[in-house]
Amino acid sequence: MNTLLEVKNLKVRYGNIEALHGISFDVKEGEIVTLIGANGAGKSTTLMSICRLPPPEAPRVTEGDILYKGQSLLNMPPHKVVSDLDMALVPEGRRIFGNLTVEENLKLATYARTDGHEAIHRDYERVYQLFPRLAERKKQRSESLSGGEQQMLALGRAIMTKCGFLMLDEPSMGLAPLLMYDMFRTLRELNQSGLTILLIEQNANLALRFAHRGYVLDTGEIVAHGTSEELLADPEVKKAYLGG
Amino acid sequence: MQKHVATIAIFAGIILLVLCAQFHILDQYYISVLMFMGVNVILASSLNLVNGYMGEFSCGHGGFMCVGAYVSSICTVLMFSKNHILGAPLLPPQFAFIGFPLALVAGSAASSVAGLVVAIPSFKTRGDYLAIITLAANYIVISAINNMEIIGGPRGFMGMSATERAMQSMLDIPWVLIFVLLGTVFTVWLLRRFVSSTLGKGVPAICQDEIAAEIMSVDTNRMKLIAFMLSSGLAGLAGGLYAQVLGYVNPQSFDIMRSTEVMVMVYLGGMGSLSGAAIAAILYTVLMEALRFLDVWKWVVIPLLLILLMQFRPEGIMGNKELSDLFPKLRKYYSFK
Amino acid sequence: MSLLEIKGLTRRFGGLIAVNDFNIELGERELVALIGPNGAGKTTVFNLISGFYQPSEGSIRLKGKDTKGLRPHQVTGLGVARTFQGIRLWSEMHVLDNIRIAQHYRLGYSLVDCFLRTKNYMLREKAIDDIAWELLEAMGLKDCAYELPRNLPYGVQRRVEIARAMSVKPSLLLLDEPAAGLNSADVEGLIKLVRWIHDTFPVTIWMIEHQMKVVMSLCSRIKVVDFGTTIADGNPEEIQKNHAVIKAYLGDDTI
Amino acid sequence: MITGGGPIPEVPARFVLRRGLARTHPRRKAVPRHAARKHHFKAKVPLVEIFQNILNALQFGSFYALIALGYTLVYGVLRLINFAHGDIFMVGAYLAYFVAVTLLGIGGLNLGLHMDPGLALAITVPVTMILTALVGVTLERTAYRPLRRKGADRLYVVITALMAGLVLENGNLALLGASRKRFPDMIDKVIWNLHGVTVTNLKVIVIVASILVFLLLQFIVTKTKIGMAMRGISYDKFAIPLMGIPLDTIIVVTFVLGSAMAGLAGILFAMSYPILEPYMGALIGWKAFIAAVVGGIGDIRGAIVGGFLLGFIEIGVVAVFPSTLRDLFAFSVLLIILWLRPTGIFGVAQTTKI
Amino acid sequence: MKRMTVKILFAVLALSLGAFALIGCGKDSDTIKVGFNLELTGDIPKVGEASKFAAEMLKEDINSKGGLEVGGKKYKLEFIYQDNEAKAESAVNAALKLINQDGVVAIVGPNSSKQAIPAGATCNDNQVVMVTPWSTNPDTTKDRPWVFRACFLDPFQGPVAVNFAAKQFGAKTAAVIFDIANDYSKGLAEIFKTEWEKKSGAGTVVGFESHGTKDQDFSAQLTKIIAAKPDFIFIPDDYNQVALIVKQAHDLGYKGPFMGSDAWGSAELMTLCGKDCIGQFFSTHYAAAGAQGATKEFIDRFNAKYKYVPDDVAALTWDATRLVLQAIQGAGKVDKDIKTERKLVRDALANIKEFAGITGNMKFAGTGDPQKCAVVVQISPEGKFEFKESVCPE
Repeated sequence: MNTLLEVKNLKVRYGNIEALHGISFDVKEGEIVTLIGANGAGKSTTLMSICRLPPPEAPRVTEGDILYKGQSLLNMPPHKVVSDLDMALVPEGRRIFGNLTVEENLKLATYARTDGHEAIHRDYERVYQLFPRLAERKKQRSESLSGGEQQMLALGRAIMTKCGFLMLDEPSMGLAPLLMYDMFRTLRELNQSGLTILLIEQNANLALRFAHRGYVLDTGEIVAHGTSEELLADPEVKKAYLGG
Repeated sequence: MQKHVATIAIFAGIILLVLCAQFHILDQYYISVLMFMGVNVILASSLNLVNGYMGEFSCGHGGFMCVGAYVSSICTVLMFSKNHILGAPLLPPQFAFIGFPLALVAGSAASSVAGLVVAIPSFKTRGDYLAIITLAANYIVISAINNMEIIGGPRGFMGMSATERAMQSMLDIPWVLIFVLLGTVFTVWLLRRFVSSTLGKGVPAICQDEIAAEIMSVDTNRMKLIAFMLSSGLAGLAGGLYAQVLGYVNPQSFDIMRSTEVMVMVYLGGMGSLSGAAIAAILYTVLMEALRFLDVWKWVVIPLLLILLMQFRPEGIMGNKELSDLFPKLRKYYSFK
Repeated sequence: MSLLEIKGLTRRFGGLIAVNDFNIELGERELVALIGPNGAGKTTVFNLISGFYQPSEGSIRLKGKDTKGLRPHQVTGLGVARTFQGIRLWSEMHVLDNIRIAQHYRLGYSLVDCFLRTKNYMLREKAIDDIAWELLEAMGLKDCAYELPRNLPYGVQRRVEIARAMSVKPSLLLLDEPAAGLNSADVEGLIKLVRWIHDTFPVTIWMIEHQMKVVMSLCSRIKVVDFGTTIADGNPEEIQKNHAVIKAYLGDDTI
Repeated sequence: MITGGGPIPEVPARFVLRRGLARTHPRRKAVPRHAARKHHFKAKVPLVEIFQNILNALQFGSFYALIALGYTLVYGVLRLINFAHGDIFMVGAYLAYFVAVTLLGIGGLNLGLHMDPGLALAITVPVTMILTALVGVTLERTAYRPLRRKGADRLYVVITALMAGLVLENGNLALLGASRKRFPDMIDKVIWNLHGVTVTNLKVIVIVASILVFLLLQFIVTKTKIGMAMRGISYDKFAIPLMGIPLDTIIVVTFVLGSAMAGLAGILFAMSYPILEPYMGALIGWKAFIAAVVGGIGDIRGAIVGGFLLGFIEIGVVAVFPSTLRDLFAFSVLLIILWLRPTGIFGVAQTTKI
Repeated sequence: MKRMTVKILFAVLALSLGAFALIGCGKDSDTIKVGFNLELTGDIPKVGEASKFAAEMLKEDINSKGGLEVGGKKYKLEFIYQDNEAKAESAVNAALKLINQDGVVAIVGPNSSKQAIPAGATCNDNQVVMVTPWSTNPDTTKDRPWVFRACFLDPFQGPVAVNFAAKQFGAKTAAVIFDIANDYSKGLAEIFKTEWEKKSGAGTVVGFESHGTKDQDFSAQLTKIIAAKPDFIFIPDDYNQVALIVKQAHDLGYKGPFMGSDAWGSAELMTLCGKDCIGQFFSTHYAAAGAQGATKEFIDRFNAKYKYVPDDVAALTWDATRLVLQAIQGAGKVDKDIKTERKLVRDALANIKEFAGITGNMKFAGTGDPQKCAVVVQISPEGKFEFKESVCPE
């Protein structure tokens, strides 16, 4: 398996505060990897650093490197990360464009795609097939969708950017159990058809059940890593992150 | 005792300035700049309540100042001056000491009421839409005064200097300066007391999260009413003092340009910082005078300076901090409770 | 007399029916959960109770008093406090101020008192302060009294929000997804906190929550809604077995 | 029916006769002043006057609309009230002036070009639009973008915009002196007289241009991907790069569009009101901003409707009431509109989920 | 880091305050300082600019001849210009700065009444002579022994226009369009209306419409006026607005004559207005075309130097400054003490009973207001302002 993403000794600052103190991890092609940890441990920061989001939201990388397929991302503007590489991020809180319709949201995601009408059309089909609810609500302002539908849209949007590597930031937040399980099943399906996934999740139990491998982040440092089974069995991890 | 150091220092400062003016240690020009500085401090700190603490974008402060200026001018002229329309003075000059502050109060009260024009729509209308309402209010006030022949319309209104003469006929000291300084201290004192109370903290609560404020028991409508009326009332006080300093008012002095100036002072000082607003008002007035020699270029240089300042300190001079936050030692010397 | 009595509550937004004929009766010191799929109208019910929306039909009675037409701060005055789905603290003011401001409805002094710092003002402010400190102490937040909420960890922010709601001294506390965004360890703490509140204060707690662990371990009664209407109402065991609930809400947990 | 140029147009007699309608106007009678004014309120305004005023309102409303479009475009994307926009409009008018004078071979910069006015106009329009767009983009790059990057409060950007406007105004004054400029006549004025209602060809051009610009922008914003990206930014700037969209490029495009429209408005304005002065953009800028907000800021339809509405209100107030009360009444009407519709005519209240 | 910035800012603030306090000039006994309080920026920059140009020209004139001779000794002139931004409070500050910081003997300006009234009060209180070239509002000089002016007043100009129009156009009805926010324009419009109705009967002013200062569109007002069919339209407005108003009236099909006031009298009028203004009349202080003697010389030199024909503000500033200089000479000596000197200048100025200005002869009757003739000019096809009639006060 090829290494897709490699984060090397990444140090990141927000203003005067160092948020990550040199973390290293990697994601291999076809894997599902999860980062778990307490709030403020630096999980979202890691994702934002990888996506090179512009100021003021973005953290500043002071040391280390992020490699994607062997290519460093540090000097890439954020939109290039998405348009030139096949990465996508489903941000925390979904961040869909509420003033656009469902269809427009999806269309917007194809902004930078150059691989032809045909391929784009196929992806539309795929999204609507994965989420029939979105097809029903094509013309609706996406603001009026329920939380679950919005999450579907956010995921659909990521698919529309033509991604092979998907990062998800707390996808289960605020979702009813039924929808949450549905979504994870869909993600699993996508993974089986070749999508690599990096998942951040508060619900560590769930995340480890879903992922192949996991890293545990604590106040900006990786304190444990291993396969999901290993982590689930680790008494320390169990105590600190999985609850009694 | 230590707690009162600041208070004593302030009043000592006032007395010192008055003495300087009295014995011509500072010439008229500096005194005049000082008085406009005071007026600007009142304006900036009162607008800061709405634009800074409440986070609304009121750009019609000049209108409220105008109402205060006219109403208090009319009162003083009625009382102490001979005017071809309003007739002979109603009161003998001895009453000027009481009459003048009362006229200022009347002006403030009137502009407070004018503040309702903005305060009531603010219950429903917010943000940039409210900004337009304030702007419209400013235009309406000026247009109304332009149409009021009895107070001079666009010609302006004068005769206020009689009040000063009346006061000086009793005791020859720079009365207007004293009133301006007292007015400035009063404004800062009043606002300071308001924003440091739990009641007053409802205002920034509305700014930071109106829905949370509403649901967590803050009567938002009442707070908006208080904030707008207090702010416009103090603007009226500034207007009354301004009219007295100048001895002449003209509706064009209170147009959008004036409102813009006050806004610049507020944002220059930092939103939600009382000391920031005061410092910015002082700095701005000084800049205005100090750069006079640039003639036409002055108005290119000043905005450029401000743009540059914004680039380096995008939150204004003080951000939302007070002087006492930056120099905690100061806290020893005064108390708010 | 029951604490809260909702009858035939309906709320429409344009053509959309968000809440349809919702009924519930809550007694003193109950601990109830409201669950249901996303978009089922749960938060809307809370918004209707707290006076943020006015009902299209039906009535809400608090301690026998109809809340129709009351503005949110007046409803709070009747003893209803709540938290929000996303944390809505006043982020630029420190924790202590956050808790002080929530006591606005019982300030008991006027603007003039405030300017003149009268005796009344001093007494009232002191009372507000005392309550705030008491709560902070009791909820273990004393050390962060002068911190800005945004500098606090998420879990602590939740606590502060609950503390703020408790400073209202409510008889009905509405918690809107209190466990959302908390990690497993924080969730444990939350469960303990809610239980402590319920044991210590004479308050009825009503929560919306998706994490079954929280709901099942805390609540004695669970009401399930979908598309604005109630599909089940009962104790945790009953709900977990209810087919309609499984079908519409709980789902199949294989992933 | 069509009569050619000349400063004082000849009007065919048969049409002049129709204007005799007004001769029965009560104000002509020798009645005491106050009575006359009273009468004036009740007087039925003749039809000719009404149509004439509708045209007047359409013309001036067009300018409000054109400038309001620029405001709303930038606002719609960045939530930034670009207070410098009125002054960009002024700069547009001046640029048009310099381009036009150079092409026509009159005035200071004489390159020996003596173009035909029609050709000159055809060149002036695009050149001015491009140059004005450059001014707008420069402003964005130097003043707004650094602030945006620093995450400054929105209102600081607004104040920066105000200051930038002042720099443009006074920089112009300092550089070019206080003399006003007269914009050269670029097209032969034609005055049509229809039953006493006069229309110049310029008026028609202005009205048509503003509607075309509106349709063009409406198309761009609603139908194209760039337009969608613009609307997307206004809702959530953060997520835009995640779609592979270059945020800064879209913002620049917005400024290009908005400023180019201001440039176009500048040309048309300079042709209709051929006197240029440094402060010409200030008042019309403020009013166009008001128009944009009343229409519902951020919405293209709002800008055009707001612009025309303001035109109609202003002209209507003057037509019906004594003109001294114009500002008083016009702004009261606007205030009431905003009170009743707190988000303007087309504006949608930002729904806050709680 | 942030703290540092704040401290630096404070340092800058303190420094600028200090620097501000230190601004001030050394005094040189061989020069005489005259202050100018002008509208160099703000609403009417052209007015301030014209004043400044005229003053500069006069200064060079005198200084090139070695200076102003007072009591047998030649003194160099120093003119100090302060911008009042066309704002009232700035005008007061400018006046105070001139008086206290620059130590001027007398002040010329401000031009516009909005600034001249408060600045006049300031000068009067501080006992410094102020001569306003252009402020026609009666309040400027009223009860102010230290304030003078070089122009006639509105109540005089109004009837001039009325009588001339009635005679020239044979008009029975008139319409007025004016600037409501401009006290000059509004005042004159009202005086005109009263006078016209006194002459032709009530209700003969068939249109009385206003606009705002920076308005550019007057179509609604003009539509209303044209519908009322007046015999002529009186426009007491600034020349830049005149250009637009006349043009728009023509666009709306108006073919009758216009009558204007002294504010038309700018060289720029014809550049701005072009063909539309040809043949129109206005009352003013002087007629540039066909001027004789000193007036012509002034016009030609000004034109050569600044590339445009001076307008009335320039001419009036010239006269106002010369009035001041004559008074300085009339004082007979330059006193070391600035206060005494100012008093001497005032007394000398008050003693001037007659003054031959380039804008006509002025007679002062002790009020500070001159009695002088107005002229009515017609705009010739070449765009020159040709003398038509002179009207003098009885």
